[in-house]
Amino acid sequence: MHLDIQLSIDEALKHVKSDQTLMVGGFGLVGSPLSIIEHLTKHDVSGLTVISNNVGEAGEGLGILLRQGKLKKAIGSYFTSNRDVAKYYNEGKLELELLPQGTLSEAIRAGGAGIGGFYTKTAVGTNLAKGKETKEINGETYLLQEALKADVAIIKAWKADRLGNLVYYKTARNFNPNMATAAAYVIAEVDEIVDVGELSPDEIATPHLYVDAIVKSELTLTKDGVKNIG
Amino acid sequence: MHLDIQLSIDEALKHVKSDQTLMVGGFGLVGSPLSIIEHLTKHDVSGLTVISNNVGEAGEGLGILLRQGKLKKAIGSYFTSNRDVAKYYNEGKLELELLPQGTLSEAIRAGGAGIGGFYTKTAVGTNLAKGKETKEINGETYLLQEALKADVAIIKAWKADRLGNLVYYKTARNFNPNMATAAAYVIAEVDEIVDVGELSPDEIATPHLYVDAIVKSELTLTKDGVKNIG
Amino acid sequence: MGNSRELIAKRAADELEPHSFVNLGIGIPTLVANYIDDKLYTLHTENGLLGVTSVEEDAIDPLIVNAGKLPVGEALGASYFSSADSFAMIRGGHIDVAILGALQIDSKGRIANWAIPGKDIIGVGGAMDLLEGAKKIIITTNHVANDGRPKLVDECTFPITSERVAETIITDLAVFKWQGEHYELVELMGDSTIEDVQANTTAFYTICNELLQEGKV
Amino acid sequence: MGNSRELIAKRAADELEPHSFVNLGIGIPTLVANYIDDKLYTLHTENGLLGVTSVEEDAIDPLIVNAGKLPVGEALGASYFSSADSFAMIRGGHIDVAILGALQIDSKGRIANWAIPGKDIIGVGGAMDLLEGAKKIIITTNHVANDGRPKLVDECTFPITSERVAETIITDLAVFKWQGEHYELVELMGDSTIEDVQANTTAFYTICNELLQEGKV
Repeated sequence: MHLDIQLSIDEALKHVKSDQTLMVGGFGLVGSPLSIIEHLTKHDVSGLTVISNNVGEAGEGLGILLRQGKLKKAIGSYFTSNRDVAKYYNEGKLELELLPQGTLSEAIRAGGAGIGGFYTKTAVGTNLAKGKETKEINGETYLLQEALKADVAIIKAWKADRLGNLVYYKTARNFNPNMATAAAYVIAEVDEIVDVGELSPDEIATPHLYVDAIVKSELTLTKDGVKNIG
Repeated sequence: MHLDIQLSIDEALKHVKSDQTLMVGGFGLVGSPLSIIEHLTKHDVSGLTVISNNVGEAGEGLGILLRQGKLKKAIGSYFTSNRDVAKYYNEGKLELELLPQGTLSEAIRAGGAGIGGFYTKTAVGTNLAKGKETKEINGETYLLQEALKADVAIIKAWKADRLGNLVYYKTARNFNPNMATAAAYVIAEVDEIVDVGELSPDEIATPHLYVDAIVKSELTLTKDGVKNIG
Repeated sequence: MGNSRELIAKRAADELEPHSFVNLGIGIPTLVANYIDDKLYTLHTENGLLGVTSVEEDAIDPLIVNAGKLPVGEALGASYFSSADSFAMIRGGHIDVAILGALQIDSKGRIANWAIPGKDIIGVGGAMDLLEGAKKIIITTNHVANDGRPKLVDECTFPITSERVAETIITDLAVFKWQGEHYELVELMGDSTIEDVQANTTAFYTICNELLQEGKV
Repeated sequence: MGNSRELIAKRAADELEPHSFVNLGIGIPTLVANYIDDKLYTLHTENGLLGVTSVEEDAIDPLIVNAGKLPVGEALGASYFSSADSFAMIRGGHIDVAILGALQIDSKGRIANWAIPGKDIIGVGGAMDLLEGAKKIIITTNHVANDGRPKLVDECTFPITSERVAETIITDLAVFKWQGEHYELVELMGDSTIEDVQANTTAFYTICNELLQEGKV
């Protein structure tokens, strides 16, 4: 029989170890693996590098890991919404690598697709081009961006079948499908687990070869904030 | 009201002019825009460069355009199945650019995504690496592949809504969604045109901003070969 | 102030050609949505939705948001996609117009809208991608900063967002169009005068013949 | 001949670890599908399907084909995707095993399987991507070419497909495993002898202790 890859969140999180690089899906809290992050705050790991668009909010989501001193570095596009980030950065407690959002998402895709690096015009001539190689292609200047990869990706999807095929929900998709391809171990938090065959083969957004573990959501984002559904 | 972009095939083909570069979807005849190609054989154009995995079969699909002397150059990954290609190539009547299939599909995606070029390990150290730049990234050798773009793409999808949102059918998808992004004018041949709202927003594979014209299929691939359904 | 923001947004809406694909930035650009017929325009948001529309309070879905993380609705014919696919649209030149805010605009047509010197540079989002990739850029902004200093300056003192020129600038005082080498003042907003513009602009610009002939100087 | 092809395919199936993701090339590799339980393995075809299975004649859908353009079926849990996405899987190292044919294999572990000198080089398909990207390569081939010449040679005279080493070679005479610097003959197929292998191989290889002790020389 095919493997059933459903695990408890804590079992799946045994793959997260100190000093690793972690990709974390979500645009703000939308499409963020809230339950996995919540469990991760209780795990004894440190020195993590996180690749995520944001570092959660102050004291929320990844913001808790920051306050716990578990993060060494953050690679993302928009840290402004969590005021703690600037504070930790200025105190030398957090390294930052800021990338344009399109460059970030493309670098993650490249990591999953075996592309070593790519040339983009985004950020040419700006402060974010500093230290980066440029190249003329057909008379235009491009910037080299290397691929991003991770040891573990924690992502959020809507439904999974028991093999790990995934579909996403509306703008909760964002970085999740790309991160699913770019890490050695991929944990997908989902709202619903269905039988194999229930997801249409033409609709599956993340084929199961990318997914190592599926876990059930315990927290969900509502109009009134994050609610427990465990 | 939203634009209804359905056109007759001949109206849409007015955008194809001599000496242009044309992307043509399909893997062999599967997912190939058979009806548009059939109409194109009757258009007075020449000097075309085609970007397509194959050049149809001998005297079929793009193979007719080749015999008509309309093709100047073919960029693809597998021309072997059309014996005419070698003949025309040896007689100096057709230029060829051979790319590994993954490099071809990624170069098309790059063309649509504003990526100037990318680094791949595929073909490093082989005859297909000749004349291409290499670069060391993290201790490994990569080859630079520049993006591919076209003036017009002719592609095949399964269903379109009247705006031009597209979904594909099984392995008839292949190069079509990537080509839809990489040409200045995109003509999609489809089996069925549905009302706006009938395709689920999470399932649409090609959002309508990529598509300039939709045309109805007149030919279809069956178990017994190509049949007229016009 | 609220009124001038609405005025700017309304004027920006007039710039849009029917059936175009438009990305709206945060702030004044978001207000433009109130002045367009969503059957004639398709709005894109870079977090992964083509076909943004407004949403009534009681129909809010917390998982449908725009790039400003505000709740939005799903237009008929909308589609969702990943961040990488969304920025492929932007970078690949498939968005007709991006309407963005600015901290500064300079005589070279360059925009600064992502960082303030002396403050920590810790957020850029999609600003650089949009400025690079959209076919046309419309900047909507108040003519002067909150401290009264001109935003249209000779050379940006804030870090630029792109070397790419913004084609159209719409402020509460005036409309400027890029003329290949410099901006031209092409229209006065509300009851502002050329003197108002001159007093609040340090960037180089020319004044179009029509305004000169109307004797607005 | 038919029988030796089946024998090679069956032996290749034994190499596969349960629950692995496998891409099968054209020719003998395609036959491997007949010897595996498709509940235990997931087959990938580079034209855009994960979850390939066989199909009965009367259930053929002309729009579901494998990379050899032959009709195939859709396994439970299958998914379809674009060519770019499919090769992202391959290049990105997400395919556990690729089973491929070869024209030549040399002492350095390099494969030639896409072009013949003197003939026009007009087709490569996915061969280079698979050899570069799959985690493990199994080559299935007749031990000698149709003209009787060895396929395992000291150095490929045909253009190589990749600099990457193929870990396992399965022929109608023997099984070889790459040992870091060279191939080792680890198993004899059917009733072949070490002499048969030696007479038909010009590549350097060692012979594993077990075979030497069994006195098969």
